[in-house]
Amino acid sequence: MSCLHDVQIKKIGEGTMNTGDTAFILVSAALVMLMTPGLALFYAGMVRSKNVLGTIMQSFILIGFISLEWILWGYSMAFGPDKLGMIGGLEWFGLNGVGLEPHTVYATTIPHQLFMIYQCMFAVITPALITGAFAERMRFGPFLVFSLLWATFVYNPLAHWIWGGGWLSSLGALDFAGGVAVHLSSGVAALACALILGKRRGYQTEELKPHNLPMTLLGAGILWFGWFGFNAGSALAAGSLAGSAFVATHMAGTTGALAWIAIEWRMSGKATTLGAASGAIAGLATVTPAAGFVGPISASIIGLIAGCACYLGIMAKNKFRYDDSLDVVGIHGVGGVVGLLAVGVLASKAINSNGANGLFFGNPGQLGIQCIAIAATIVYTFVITFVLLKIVNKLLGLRVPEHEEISGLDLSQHDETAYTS
Amino acid sequence: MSCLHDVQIKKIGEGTMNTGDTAFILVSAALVMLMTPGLALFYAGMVRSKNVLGTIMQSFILIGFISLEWILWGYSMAFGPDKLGMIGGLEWFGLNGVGLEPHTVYATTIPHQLFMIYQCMFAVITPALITGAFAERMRFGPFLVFSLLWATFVYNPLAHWIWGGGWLSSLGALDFAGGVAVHLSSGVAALACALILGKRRGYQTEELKPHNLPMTLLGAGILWFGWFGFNAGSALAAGSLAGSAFVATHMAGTTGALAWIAIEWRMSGKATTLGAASGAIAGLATVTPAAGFVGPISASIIGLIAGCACYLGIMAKNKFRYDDSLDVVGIHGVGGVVGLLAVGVLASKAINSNGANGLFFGNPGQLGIQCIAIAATIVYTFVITFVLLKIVNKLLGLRVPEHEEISGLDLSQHDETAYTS
Amino acid sequence: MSCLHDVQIKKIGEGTMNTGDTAFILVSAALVMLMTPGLALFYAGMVRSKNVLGTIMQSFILIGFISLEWILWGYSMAFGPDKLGMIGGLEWFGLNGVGLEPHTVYATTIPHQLFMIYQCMFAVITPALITGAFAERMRFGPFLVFSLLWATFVYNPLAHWIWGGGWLSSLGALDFAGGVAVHLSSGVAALACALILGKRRGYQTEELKPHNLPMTLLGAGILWFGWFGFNAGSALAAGSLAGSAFVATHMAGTTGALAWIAIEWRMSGKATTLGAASGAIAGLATVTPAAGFVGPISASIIGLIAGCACYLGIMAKNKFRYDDSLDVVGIHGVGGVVGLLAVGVLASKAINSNGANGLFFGNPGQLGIQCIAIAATIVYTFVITFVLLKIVNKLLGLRVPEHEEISGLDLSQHDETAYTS
Amino acid sequence: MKKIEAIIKPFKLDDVKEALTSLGIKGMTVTEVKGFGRQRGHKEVYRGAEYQIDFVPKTKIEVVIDSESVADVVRVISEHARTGEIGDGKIFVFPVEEALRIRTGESGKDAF
Amino acid sequence: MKKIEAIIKPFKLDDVKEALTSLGIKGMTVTEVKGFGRQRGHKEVYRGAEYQIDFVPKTKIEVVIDSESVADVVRVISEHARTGEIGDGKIFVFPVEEALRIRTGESGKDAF
Amino acid sequence: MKKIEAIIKPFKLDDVKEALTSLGIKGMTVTEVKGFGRQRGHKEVYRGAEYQIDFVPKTKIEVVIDSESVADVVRVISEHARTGEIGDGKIFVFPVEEALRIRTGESGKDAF
Ligand SMILES: Nc1ncnc2c1ncn2[C@@H]1O[C@H](COP(=O)(O)OP(=O)(O)O)[C@@H](O)[C@H]1O
Ligand SMILES: Nc1ncnc2c1ncn2[C@@H]1O[C@H](COP(=O)(O)OP(=O)(O)O)[C@@H](O)[C@H]1O
Ligand SMILES: Nc1ncnc2c1ncn2[C@@H]1O[C@H](COP(=O)(O)OP(=O)(O)O)[C@@H](O)[C@H]1O
Repeated sequence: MSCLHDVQIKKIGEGTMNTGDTAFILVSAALVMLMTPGLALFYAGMVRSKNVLGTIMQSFILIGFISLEWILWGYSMAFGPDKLGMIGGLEWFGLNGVGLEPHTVYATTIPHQLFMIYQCMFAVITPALITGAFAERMRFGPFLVFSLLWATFVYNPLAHWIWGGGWLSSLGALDFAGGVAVHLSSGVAALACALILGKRRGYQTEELKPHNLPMTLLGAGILWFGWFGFNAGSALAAGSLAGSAFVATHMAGTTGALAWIAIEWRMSGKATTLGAASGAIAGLATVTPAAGFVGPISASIIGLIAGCACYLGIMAKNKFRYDDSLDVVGIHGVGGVVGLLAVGVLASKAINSNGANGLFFGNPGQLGIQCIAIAATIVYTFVITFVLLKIVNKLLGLRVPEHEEISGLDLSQHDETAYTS
Repeated sequence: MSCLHDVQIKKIGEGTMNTGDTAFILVSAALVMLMTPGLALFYAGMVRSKNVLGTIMQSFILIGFISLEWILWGYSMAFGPDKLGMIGGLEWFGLNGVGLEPHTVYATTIPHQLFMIYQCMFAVITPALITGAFAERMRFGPFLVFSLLWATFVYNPLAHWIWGGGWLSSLGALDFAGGVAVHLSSGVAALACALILGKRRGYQTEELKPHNLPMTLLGAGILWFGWFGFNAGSALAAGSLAGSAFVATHMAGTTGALAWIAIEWRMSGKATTLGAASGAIAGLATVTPAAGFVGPISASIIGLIAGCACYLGIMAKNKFRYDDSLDVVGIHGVGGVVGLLAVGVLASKAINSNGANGLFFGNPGQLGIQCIAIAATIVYTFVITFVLLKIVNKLLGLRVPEHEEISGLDLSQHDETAYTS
Repeated sequence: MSCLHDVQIKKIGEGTMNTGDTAFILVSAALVMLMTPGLALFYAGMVRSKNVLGTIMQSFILIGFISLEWILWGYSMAFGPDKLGMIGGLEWFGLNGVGLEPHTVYATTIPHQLFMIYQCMFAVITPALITGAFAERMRFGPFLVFSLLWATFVYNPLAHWIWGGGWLSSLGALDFAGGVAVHLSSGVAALACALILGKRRGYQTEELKPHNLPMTLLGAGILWFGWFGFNAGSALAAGSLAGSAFVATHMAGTTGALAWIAIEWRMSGKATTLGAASGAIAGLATVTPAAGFVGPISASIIGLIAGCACYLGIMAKNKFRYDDSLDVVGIHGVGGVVGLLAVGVLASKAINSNGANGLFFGNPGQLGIQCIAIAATIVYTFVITFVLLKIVNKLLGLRVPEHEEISGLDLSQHDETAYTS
Repeated sequence: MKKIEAIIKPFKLDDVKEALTSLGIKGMTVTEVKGFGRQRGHKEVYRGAEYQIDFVPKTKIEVVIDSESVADVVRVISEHARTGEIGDGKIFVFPVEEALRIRTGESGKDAF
Repeated sequence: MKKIEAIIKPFKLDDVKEALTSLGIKGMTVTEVKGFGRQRGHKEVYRGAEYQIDFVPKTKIEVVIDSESVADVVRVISEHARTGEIGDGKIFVFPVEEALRIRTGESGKDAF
Repeated sequence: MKKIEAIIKPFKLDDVKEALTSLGIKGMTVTEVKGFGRQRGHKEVYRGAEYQIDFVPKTKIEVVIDSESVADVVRVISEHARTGEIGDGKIFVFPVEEALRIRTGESGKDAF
């Protein structure tokens, strides 16, 4: 999805379908869809058993909820006709005019609707990522309202800025598959959520431990698998750029996991399996904006840095004592920043001629542009998220009452029990 | 797979392989294969822990059992040379003549064997769907015998009627990816099974609750993922029809889940996670016959109706008091009917020129044809299934004795325990 | 990946990218990656609950660890410029010269780096397979060291011999997707491990039973799914060979499962779900070297033989009383031998013109060549594995002390507990 | 006061609970246990090897009552837990010296 | 010697354990149980059907102590397990005839 | 009649069960419990934070026997459960007033 304006110049008017590209994006869309159930498991394994269904549900239902929002107004706001670089118009409301012919700018060799649904999966998983911040304590109804508002007023504009022909892309900011709109935005939103919702009962006094780590590891495996659709698929064609992004993605996941357990081993004497999973996700998240602009060695370095930086990000939480329950800030927020910076440093036109060179390849300006993208994303996301949360809290109340927190989300929000015999 | 006769006229003689199409169907076949293990988990999470392995096994072993049937005689009966519109001949027994060149009618741009194995996955999952009806009480050996007979005498003819050049397709009945042969047939067969096998011990007196809902949610996620191969793959080419079917599939799953939890919320005050999963499956099942004939908004409406209709379908069970244990009738039976009707109403040649228009697009006759297809499928399936069950019951005995039902299928049928420490 | 030398002659100089082929190998690489988490679950379900994380970790971390080895020196050793038929040179260290253009010999229609990363996934899963042999008793650090050495000194040379232009391929040995380097090598290495590490505490006196068979079945389902990428993907193009390999793979999994439960049924009166899963894996492993050389009926026969042979392989363990904990020898060792022999008997040029005919198709010599490949693999793997284990044991100590074995790997190696409430 | 401890078949729990409630019993505590006794366990097969599992899942019910009710409670439990087949379980009666309701501090008979 | 058996709310376990430790108690045994009592259970919904679950998760603590400590232990448990809401649980006191530490063979008060 | 309650290390259960069977004991009831005692628990790490887990998995065996057998049973359990290391567990003896076999209604010694 990178550099649509360069692409624009070259490809306008082409628009011939390619079966290989179409096959690849069909499958990639399915892969990215699967990431949300994967994330549900990744998160659900880390909560206590009384909250497992509530946690799964917060991801699962967004597949439905945000997809509907997306075909109604989301896609139009993000990718529809640009208005002043800030937002897409509502001309494409209800997919009006979004047909089966390739679009002339976005993904010119696959059906336009396929590009739309592929993007839909990104819109779905982003608010799902945030749910890790308020795990185990948010009311279900208000959660839905907040997610809808957030998707509309945070995700859609950010996606437009960077991928829909908005001002960040005009500026030349590079984000291959979701540093701005997906990872950094969800990480920053997570911080706002953690601050406004407050700590879980028992935070730092009781043992709030994962109830089922194999479930988390399964989720991590599914996420890794789906990430190939996320990053390689963002090449939007089955060619060498996809291959390159695939390799970069895999290597960063790899070195992220290794870096994380290496630090752990030094710090506490043991490597944990949750550390390996967390490091892999950190590497994968961090390389996301860079995947199509860097080679395998650069990607490996990005993963290494990601593993270290996100580990420190998580330690920060223990220090500042906000309860970002499942570490969205530490992983996606820190990862988003590091990844967007890494593009500014390590991007190379030798890998992607539609991209740009970074600092190490003689173009320090790119790093400046990336910093602007980071700053804009942080400020915009934090402010809007904060306001939305305050409003929803005022009107509906975000947090479950204490006795419901004690009995758990599964019973209190859904009248269900996860495990019986 | 729709409308093979139209396609026939156009494509005979073409038969040039396309790597994109082949790539897509290779992956789609793998995706549909994965649905059966997904279904195994979806079902197994809903039974008590003493029956989890027995339930998984009833799906898992059919991958083996029905695949063998399929290459020996099933594919030939379903897709082999037509005999009077009723059945395929046995000329292709043991895949005799089913080679690596594309077939001239079915899927003309991919290897014929690939089309065959893709269809195999449909033949596998259909009897696996039925197992939900007799969960927790059927003997393993007789189950195998019944499934083999059912695949042979119900699935193969139905698949021939609608996809193999049989009378339903000649009549113009439309079924994109499995309303007739997969969902309606399994739903109707499920009713026969529930009636003949009788209720589980403790039905409506004890709590026969799901032992592991996260397992069911994981299964639902895998099913949703695989459904893209099921429905989009049924375009048999990586082009705009596949894109359109993909979008329709996703949207119906989406609105199915939302409709279901909305009703629940009104009726019992809470949205359940099982409701979200059930609604998604209801939407996906219902849109299956329609996926390649309708646009995204129509598909969203189909999902909404599906969520409501299938919810009511399940309530019906509680009223009529048959023990369709995991709600195959309510979801796949009701969904099959609704989906086939929806094609008659919402199909549009603008989406698929090889299809037809439905009622809303000026062609009321299509609805009549769809009704014939529904009626024929219900009557044929119910009668044959009933007879097969009676025979197997007479010869072998379908139901486990009471003490084996109490100790559970895992121990009594397989000498195994699912969980130990 | 078969017969690269034949291919070489035909394809040198071509090197035009094909989007369909690229799409297929991108997805196949993702599928094979997923097999390692699948294997982690398959194995972890079979251990006691105190070892589940340790077992998952032994697979999961190899995704990271071996991938890094692979891009640094592994790929170069296996596929780099041939040195005397024995090993690839280090010219491609750090992917030096491994670019985005297709290679002129390997996979000439996809990016070279994509071929490299696809192969990476094979290099990852092979040492992960071995971990089943020393489950529940190996120290984590020494395990990492051993795996790295094994990948370097056993996997890389073997992969070179058979796929990288080494002496086995020059000799004409056929191995479509991993009989030599993956299954037989891991099976033989497993035997060495079982012998050197010794039995688990309580072996054959206590009940060392699977703690979570549904987890194992889920793992088996994921493995089966991924295997389509493993075997069909090894055609390296989305054409009829991939279709044929797909069908062969599926049928062997199928008949493997059926054969295994049939024997069980006769021997102990019941068919087990673990038996169905084990038989499927046996069939899939066994058909791996043959998948692209045999037709569907031959593949079905291979699966049948595999189910029987591997069942006996496992019985052998009970007799000879070595503790190959999760039956790597019985399944992958026996399966590897049977599969490589099967190629010598059942291979047919009618299926793959770049292959050869086997005994049944008039070419008894092929069987002799296959025997040489088997013998060489067994001897080389056993000797080197034995030596590596001895060295690592001497320097670091392979086995956990008794009290750590009692408390379990999760606590003793990783300071974690898999399940809490 | 006495404590009645009954080891019963798990699927009889609901019956017994209902019966005790009808008798006016207000509370009880239930534990999942494994029993070893005349009722043999079962065979399991793992990769071709057979295991004899000696333990059978059972449910333990504990009720503390005043001494006069012992005979009634024992009778009611044994009637409702009985299937007549081996493994129906046991009832044991223990002396209790003191009982206290945590919430209110009430003790003796008033505690339950 | 006496055995104190307390049925408490699970999330109070840590508090009670700390308090007992402060009192000098060196050991205890804890079991997850299901309680039935005045505190009602909860509703669950499964595919549109509602179920009333009567049992509530509780934690049982068992401590064997010498007879003099009974009053202290009972008091400490009841103070630290109390929330004042229904379902706080019960404390029962039982006579113990003998106690033995397996490792050393010590018996009586020396055993714990 | 007496009830012997033994808290032992889980992996000793099979040994103890065999030994008791040899002694002629026909039945027993087993519960998985968590023990707190001199044997310290273990450290766990979760996302960089360390937790001290105080409870150790233990197995509780309950056997009701006639009063004469007490010494034998206690001796056999303590012999077979002993590893000599800390955490081997305890044996407690309680008075039992009545015992009943549900299936037959037999009571006293005949019940077990
Ligand atoms: N002496 C005993 N002490 C404690 N529990 C016992 C004793 N004997 C039997 N039990 C418990 O009672 C259950 C039923 O006993 P069993 O001998 O199988 O059948 P029955 O009570 O019908 O003779 C056992 O599973 C065990 O839990
Ligand atoms: N008679 C009894 N015998 C044994 N356990 C009891 C008895 N009555 C109550 N309990 C236990 O005490 C718990 C709390 O009792 P409950 O009546 O709910 O509240 P409260 O103690 O506040 O009156 C119950 O869940 C049950 O486990
Ligand atoms: N006073 C007690 N009351 C009840 N159970 C106890 C008591 N003291 C110890 N236990 C149980 O005995 C187990 C072993 O005790 P511990 O002090 O660790 O070792 P040891 O028995 O070798 O001194 C504990 O884990 C606990 O379950």
